[in-house]
Amino acid sequence: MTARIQVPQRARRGDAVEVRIVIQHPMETGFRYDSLGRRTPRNVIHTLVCRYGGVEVFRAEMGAGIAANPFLRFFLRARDSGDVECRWVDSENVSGVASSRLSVAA
Amino acid sequence: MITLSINGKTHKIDASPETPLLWVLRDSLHMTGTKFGCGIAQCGACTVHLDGSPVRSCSTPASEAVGKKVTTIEGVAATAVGKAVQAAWIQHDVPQCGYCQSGQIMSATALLAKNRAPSDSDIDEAMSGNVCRCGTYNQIREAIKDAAANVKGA
Amino acid sequence: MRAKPANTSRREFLKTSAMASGGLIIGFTLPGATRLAQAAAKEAHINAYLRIAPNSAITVVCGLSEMGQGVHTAIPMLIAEELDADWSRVRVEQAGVDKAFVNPIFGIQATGGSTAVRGHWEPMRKAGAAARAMLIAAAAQSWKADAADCRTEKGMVIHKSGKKLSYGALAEKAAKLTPPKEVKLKDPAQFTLLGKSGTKRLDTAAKSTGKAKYGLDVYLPGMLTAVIAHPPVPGGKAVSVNDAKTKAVPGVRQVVQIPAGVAVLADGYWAAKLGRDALEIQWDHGANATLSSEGISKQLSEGAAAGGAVGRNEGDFKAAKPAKVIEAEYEAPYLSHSCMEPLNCTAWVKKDGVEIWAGTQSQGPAQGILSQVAGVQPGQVKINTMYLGGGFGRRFAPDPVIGATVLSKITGKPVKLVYSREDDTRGYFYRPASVTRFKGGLDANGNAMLFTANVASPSIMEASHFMKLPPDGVDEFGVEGIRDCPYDFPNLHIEYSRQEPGNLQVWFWRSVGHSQNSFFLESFIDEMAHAAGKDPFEFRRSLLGKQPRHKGALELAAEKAEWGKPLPAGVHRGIAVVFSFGSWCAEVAEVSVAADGTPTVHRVVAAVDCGMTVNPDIVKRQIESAIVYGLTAALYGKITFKDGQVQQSNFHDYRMLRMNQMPKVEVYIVPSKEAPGGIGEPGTPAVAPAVANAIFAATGKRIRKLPILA
Amino acid sequence: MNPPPGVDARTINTPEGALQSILNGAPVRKGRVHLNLPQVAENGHSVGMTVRVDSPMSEADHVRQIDLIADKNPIPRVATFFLGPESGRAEIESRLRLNGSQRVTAIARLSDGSFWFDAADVTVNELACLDGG
Repeated sequence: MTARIQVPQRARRGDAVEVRIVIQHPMETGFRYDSLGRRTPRNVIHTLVCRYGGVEVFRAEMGAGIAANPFLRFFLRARDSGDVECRWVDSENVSGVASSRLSVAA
Repeated sequence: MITLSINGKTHKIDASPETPLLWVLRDSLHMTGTKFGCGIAQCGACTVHLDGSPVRSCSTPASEAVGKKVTTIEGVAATAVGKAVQAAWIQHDVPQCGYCQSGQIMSATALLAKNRAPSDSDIDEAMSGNVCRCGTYNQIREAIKDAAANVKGA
Repeated sequence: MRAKPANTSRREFLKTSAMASGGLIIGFTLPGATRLAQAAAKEAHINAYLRIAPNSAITVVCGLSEMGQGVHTAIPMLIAEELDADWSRVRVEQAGVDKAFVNPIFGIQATGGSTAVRGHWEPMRKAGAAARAMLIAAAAQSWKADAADCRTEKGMVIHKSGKKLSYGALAEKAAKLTPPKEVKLKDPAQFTLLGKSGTKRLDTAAKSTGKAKYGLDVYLPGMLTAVIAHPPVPGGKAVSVNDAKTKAVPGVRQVVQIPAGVAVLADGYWAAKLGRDALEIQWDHGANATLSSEGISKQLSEGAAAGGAVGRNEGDFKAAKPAKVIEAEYEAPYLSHSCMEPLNCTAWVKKDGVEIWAGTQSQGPAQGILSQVAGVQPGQVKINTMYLGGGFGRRFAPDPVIGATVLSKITGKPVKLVYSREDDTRGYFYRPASVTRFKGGLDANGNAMLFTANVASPSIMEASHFMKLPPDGVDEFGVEGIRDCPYDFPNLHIEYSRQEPGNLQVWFWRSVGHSQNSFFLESFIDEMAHAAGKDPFEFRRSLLGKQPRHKGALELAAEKAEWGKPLPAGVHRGIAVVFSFGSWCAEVAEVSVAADGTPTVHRVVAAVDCGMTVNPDIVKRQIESAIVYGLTAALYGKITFKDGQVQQSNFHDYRMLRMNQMPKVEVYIVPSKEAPGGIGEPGTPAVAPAVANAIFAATGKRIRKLPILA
Repeated sequence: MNPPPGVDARTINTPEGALQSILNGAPVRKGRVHLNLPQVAENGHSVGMTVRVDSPMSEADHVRQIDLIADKNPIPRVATFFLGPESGRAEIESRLRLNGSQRVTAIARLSDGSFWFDAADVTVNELACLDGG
């Protein structure tokens, strides 16, 4: 799964830092049928967890009500320099990861 | 080609003689009042009369009806008994989904034609071949008794 | 497709949401305009639900499916009451699929879950009241009088001077008026139709004369009839097909392989069936080739032993130290719905759209699915809802509708897909099998102090494809009837273990999870009562202190059945009470057991609290119907597997209750001013435990596995 | 979740069921939450959504959870976001799939256990094909 994560490279301690992530994924609803009447099984990224310096700072539980190629923008508070890492998993247990380094100045 | 007399009318039908009477009525003549339920004479939804006797048309070859009078739900009201049974069904609001009721009415009419004062066990015997998934059996029983009283009174 | 925004205010959404038990009414818009333009031009469209002809005949357009539950009578009654219509002039017409007919509880046009009256109680009355206000306004205009001086009665607007105009005479003028924004509904004390008995069903005459048209009764020019050879083992596939003999059958036109199986298309059903019988197919049975009922039972039992996600926890079940412990494991099998009318659908895929004719409970979802299958816009899917020869949840499933559409698309002709009775019985979408392990605890004085239940069953939510397991991992349908256990236990703990033997397609079956769970719970409560040395009725009563409506229904049933009074020799009573679909239903069964163990159910006395009633006659018939449905399953119902194949096929081995086994049924309605509850399903769950408890009273033998006549 | 006796458990897939499973009987007040959605969306496949909660996001006072409910979607509970003081700011943007014109409600659960909500009505001109179930 291709994904793009955007985090500022630098921040000052205490700043609220914006994280943007887009993941290529159909977020298949499970409500679609093909021309032979076969249902396309539901396959959605149901969980995305963001860790910063190894500590969970944000979690999203999602379903088919989130549009295909899910996009999320959220914040985290800068503490120390470290990796901002998003991991996600879909209904077929396929997981993905995207991360970006954040350097924090005092 | 077979020739059948149905509800007093003669029909020439292009069907093989072994085709069940049910499918001749439905698919060839589009007389849809007679219903398909099981195909093996277990539910009674397809009941029609051959010379006044109830038969399961799903398991009766069309050839067996040749030379006999076929009566279906569409023609059952031609007799006083059939009319009384139908009227009682309406009076008692018997049907729910209604799918089995053509067959129920045909079995009930055949019963009352022979027996104007059926006992509960007569009714059980005549009607236990007709399945109703909505469970209208008690209303059917009441309607039969009512129809019996009305036919006698007439 | 354009849709109007919901007009419910924020406050209303949260307010209605808070009163969860009554059912939600969200986003109801009373459409002023209507799209039912194809209807008779002379008739005035008052709103989407109502037309009035110049001769005052009133046609109510109903978007809900009539499957015997009486909705084509109840919905018109709701409108007629507020309209002050002359009931003898009211007719009903089935609507197509349209936004105006979205089920307020489901948010989509569909019939099921005993939602019809619960969801439409207010919207339909408002539609009737709005129409009445418009007719009064039209009369006032004609007379140049004050609307406040006009009243209505039996299809007439009457001025205080005595002048009268019939609704028919006013309809055209009224239809041009703007519908009122606010309407005042009648106080229930003023009702003349609702809650009163004697209003006849509108579909009786058609159904007593063979004129009612069901899905199977559709015949189109050039139509082919299709019968499908389904894989004998679920998940199996045809690896080779020899159709030489099939094609030699006179009347057979085409043999087509589709995902559902191998379809034979012919001029009529009989040729199609003979053609299918002549197919030589080699099947790859796939992963389920060894599936057996023994294995399924084992898997479920182990699941129940292991436990799973916590569904409810009160007090401390681990710390509780009862003086006496009762443990039991209960089991229920898969069940087929077995509607009287075998499943079917007629479809015609044309260049510019799809038209289908079917007895379906789910027009809305079907429209969505078929638009995808046929590659057209949802608005190009026309659904003609026929009478349903039984529904019971089965006609909520899309399989016949999809099959017919795919076959019409392939052949380019109208196709009627027909399931034989055997196909119908073996067509899956079963009520899931289920095992529950109970533990009950009594203190030294025989007071109930502990109750735990571990439920193991497949998930209907996941199988439905339009729901999913909630985050807590507990399937709502898997545990309903047990998780909402009404009895006052200081320590209570309920777990759910999802088990999917064979990944079989399971589905909603009349009363859904209650159909087995209420049997389990209400039988086990009886076991606890017995262990406590208490009367089963009194034991329940003592634990229902916080549940007045359970208690009310229970007490009424006991009173009417003369609980405690002696019965003829050999006849014994059993009792059960269940809340489901917004209604409370208690039943007392009187049963005798022959020397060979065969039970005879002589009488069932039911008491139902379904809030305010629309048509009490239909309520009573529905409860009786539900009792027969539940009793049939309790006595005989089971779908079993051997070598992956369903062993039952038709009514000789999937047995039905018949006239000679029909008990007397008495139904009593608890008088109520509360909001209406459901009525199609709530009578089903209590009968199995009431009968099983009576068998225990008669024989001392506890029935822990259904069916009773295994 | 403990549905009290007398409550029809099947409501979980309805907006009220979703709401109940979030609130579990607790009161909810309008305010503090700001939900932004377009009033009109050309289609329901991808509708931009921003939710923001007035909160210092401190250890003592922060947002723990934000739930989104779309009352006409087949599964109304669209998403649940978990956050905390380490989030710095209680603001989330995403894109929703909406099955027709409807109300979307955002409910925030704060660290003091209180619930706050905002709601927005969206007119969707073309449905996302969700209603196949």
